[in-house]
Amino acid sequence: MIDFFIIPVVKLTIIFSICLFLIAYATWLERKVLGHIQLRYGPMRVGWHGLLQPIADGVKNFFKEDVVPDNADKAVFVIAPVISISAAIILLAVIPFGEPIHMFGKEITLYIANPSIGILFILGFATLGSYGTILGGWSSGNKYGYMGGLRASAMIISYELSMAFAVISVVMMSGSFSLVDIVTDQETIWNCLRQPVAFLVFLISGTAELNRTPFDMPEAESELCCGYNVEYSSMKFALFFLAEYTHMFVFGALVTTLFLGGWHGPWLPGVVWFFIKTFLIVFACIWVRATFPRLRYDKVMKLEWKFLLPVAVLNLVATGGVMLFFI
Amino acid sequence: MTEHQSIYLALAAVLFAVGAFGALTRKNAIVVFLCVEIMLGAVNLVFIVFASANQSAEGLFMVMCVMAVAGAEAAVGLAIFVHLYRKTGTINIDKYNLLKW
Amino acid sequence: METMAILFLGVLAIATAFLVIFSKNTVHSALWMVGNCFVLAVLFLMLNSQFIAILQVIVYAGAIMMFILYAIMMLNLRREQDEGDPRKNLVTGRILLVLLFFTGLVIMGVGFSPIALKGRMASQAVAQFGEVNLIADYIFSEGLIPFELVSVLLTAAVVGAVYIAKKN
Amino acid sequence: MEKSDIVNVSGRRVEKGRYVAPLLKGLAYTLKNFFSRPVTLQYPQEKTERSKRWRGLHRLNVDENGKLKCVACGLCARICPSQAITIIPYEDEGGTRYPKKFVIDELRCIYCGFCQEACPKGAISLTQVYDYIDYHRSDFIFDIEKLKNPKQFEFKGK
Repeated sequence: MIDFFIIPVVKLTIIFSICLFLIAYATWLERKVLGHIQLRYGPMRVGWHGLLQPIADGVKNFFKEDVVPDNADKAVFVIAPVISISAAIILLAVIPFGEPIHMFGKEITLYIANPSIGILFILGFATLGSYGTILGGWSSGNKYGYMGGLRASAMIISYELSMAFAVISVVMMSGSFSLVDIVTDQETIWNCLRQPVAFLVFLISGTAELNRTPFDMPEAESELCCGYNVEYSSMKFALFFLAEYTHMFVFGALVTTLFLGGWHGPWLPGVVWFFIKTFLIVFACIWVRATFPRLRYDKVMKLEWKFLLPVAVLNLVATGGVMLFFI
Repeated sequence: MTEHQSIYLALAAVLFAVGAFGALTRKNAIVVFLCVEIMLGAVNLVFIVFASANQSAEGLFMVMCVMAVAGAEAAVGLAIFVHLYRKTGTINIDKYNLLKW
Repeated sequence: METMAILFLGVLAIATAFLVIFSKNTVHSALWMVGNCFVLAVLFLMLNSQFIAILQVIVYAGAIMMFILYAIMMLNLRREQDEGDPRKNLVTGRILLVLLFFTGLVIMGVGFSPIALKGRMASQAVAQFGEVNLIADYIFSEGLIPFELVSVLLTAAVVGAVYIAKKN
Repeated sequence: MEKSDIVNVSGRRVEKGRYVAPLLKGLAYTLKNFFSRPVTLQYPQEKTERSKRWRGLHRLNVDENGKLKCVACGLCARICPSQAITIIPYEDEGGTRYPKKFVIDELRCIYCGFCQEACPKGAISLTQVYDYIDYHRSDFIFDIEKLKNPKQFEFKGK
């Protein structure tokens, strides 16, 4: 009873609430970092250095009027943000946050599930999450939203490939799809040193999958005036927003797990190392957003099909060759 | 698990029938395409049931082949539909009564 | 308990399949198809094949359906064109024939399924089954030639799709 | 990529085919910015230094006895290009003129400062207060009491 019900439920509650708290504060972090990079302060008013800003935003979004456009596809319009957020949050289930800890005479693992197909689970559900974007754009009955949705689907079809190839070369090194196995495999040397090319390809295509600048094709403010979420308001918009930041957090966690040695690190406990690394990746995401302008749409496609994908495939072949002849 | 075999197989048969029914009745080419995918899914289910019953990987491998075929079918089929749509302005398969353009 | 779950999922699968057929809007059809793929993935999970289940989600729901949705959106098929209500041409003679044929198939499937089993499996094998290793071993030993042929098929499909798309 | 292949991007000569070095340069620049002090001010608490000649709300000056310096000559009202000043003069028993009513419509005023220059007694001058806010248009019609101390209307945040 305790092993099969109470411990998982408590673990689920704690992990999800901590993660959702961090995700809410990722919005604050983004505004703050963007502000300081642009020589501004960012939010300062609500609470000390704007620390209560996420809560204020949440309250504001909750009480705003919920507008559904007249020529929208009502059912799809309502369901799109739900798809987006649920497919994003489910990804937290398979991320190993730290090494197993001992508490109350029991060994407690710091992940909710460790399926043998963990990384495939993440790839699959990350793709499902983009259905929310696509359907949200399509169902708004708005040309900008429509273009945003179209671009989102083209992006996800393209960048999924190089991302999967980068992941597969890591899986080849560790011989398992399970994220926990991948982390334990990196105890001596991190994968970013063993697989630098895959690391870079994963970073670039991951940023593209997150739909963040410089690859934010679906929302491209200056071209499509926010693309897929033009017509969204109130809580529905907040859900899209939250899904985007959840994806960013998961992306950071995934880079940490796959390439930066997960919870491994000297002196500090594993969980702390994990969150430090994740924070650094999230910071890098924001930093990149603040630095680079958006690429043109055809250049984005060119980058994927003519550069990233061949590089990822060559890296895969090279990894196979090295493993065959030297290990 | 073994005792549920019959349910799975019956379900697969019904799904296959529904897919075939849709493929025969609908005139929208893309929906016909989706119905073919439903039929493929039903077949996959049968393969997996027998693979799990007989503890062999052959059925699973067949499923992977079917998925690859479905992917190839999607790529070529949709390319054809898009092409036809540009030529004729419709995707109603009843309108495609010419063998050569 | 398990029977109930299977029946529930089966009803869901058939319902989504029917909704694929009877949706007037092509995008709704595609959406119900995603649901159908998902239910099938859960059924595969219940048959202990995790890998195939997640493959179903990635390949069908993730790639193929995404691709179809992209095509639908590109053709901008918001409303069903010149077909009218799909429910109109529902009952014709050949359809009934097909249904009868499949009813026979159902009866045969239910009746003959125990014959196809070679025997009950050991619990050890059940836990092992569906793991990636099993499939990988098979692919790269006995199934090598078909596997390579599949890759040839995919390459041919890509070349064909690019050729058709480039034609005009 | 040929080194000679040069494209012109916003007036700067950039060699075509160089991607990585400029990207890293950009990242370094933004990181440097991240650690430097923001240039913006926290407005109601901190305000920019205004020029000495800044022309804000009007003030009616008083002499050492606390009486208005104004003699209600009406020169300011006469010269005002937007006719924002209304004066009703009054004379007490000793023959000293003083304004019974001195009203400036701050919404009409264009803050040209002519009234200050026209005044022979130095009775009216423009302060540096520029951020008076209120809810009604009538609140912007300043009478003598308000004009005596416009400093109190400076916005200091809530």
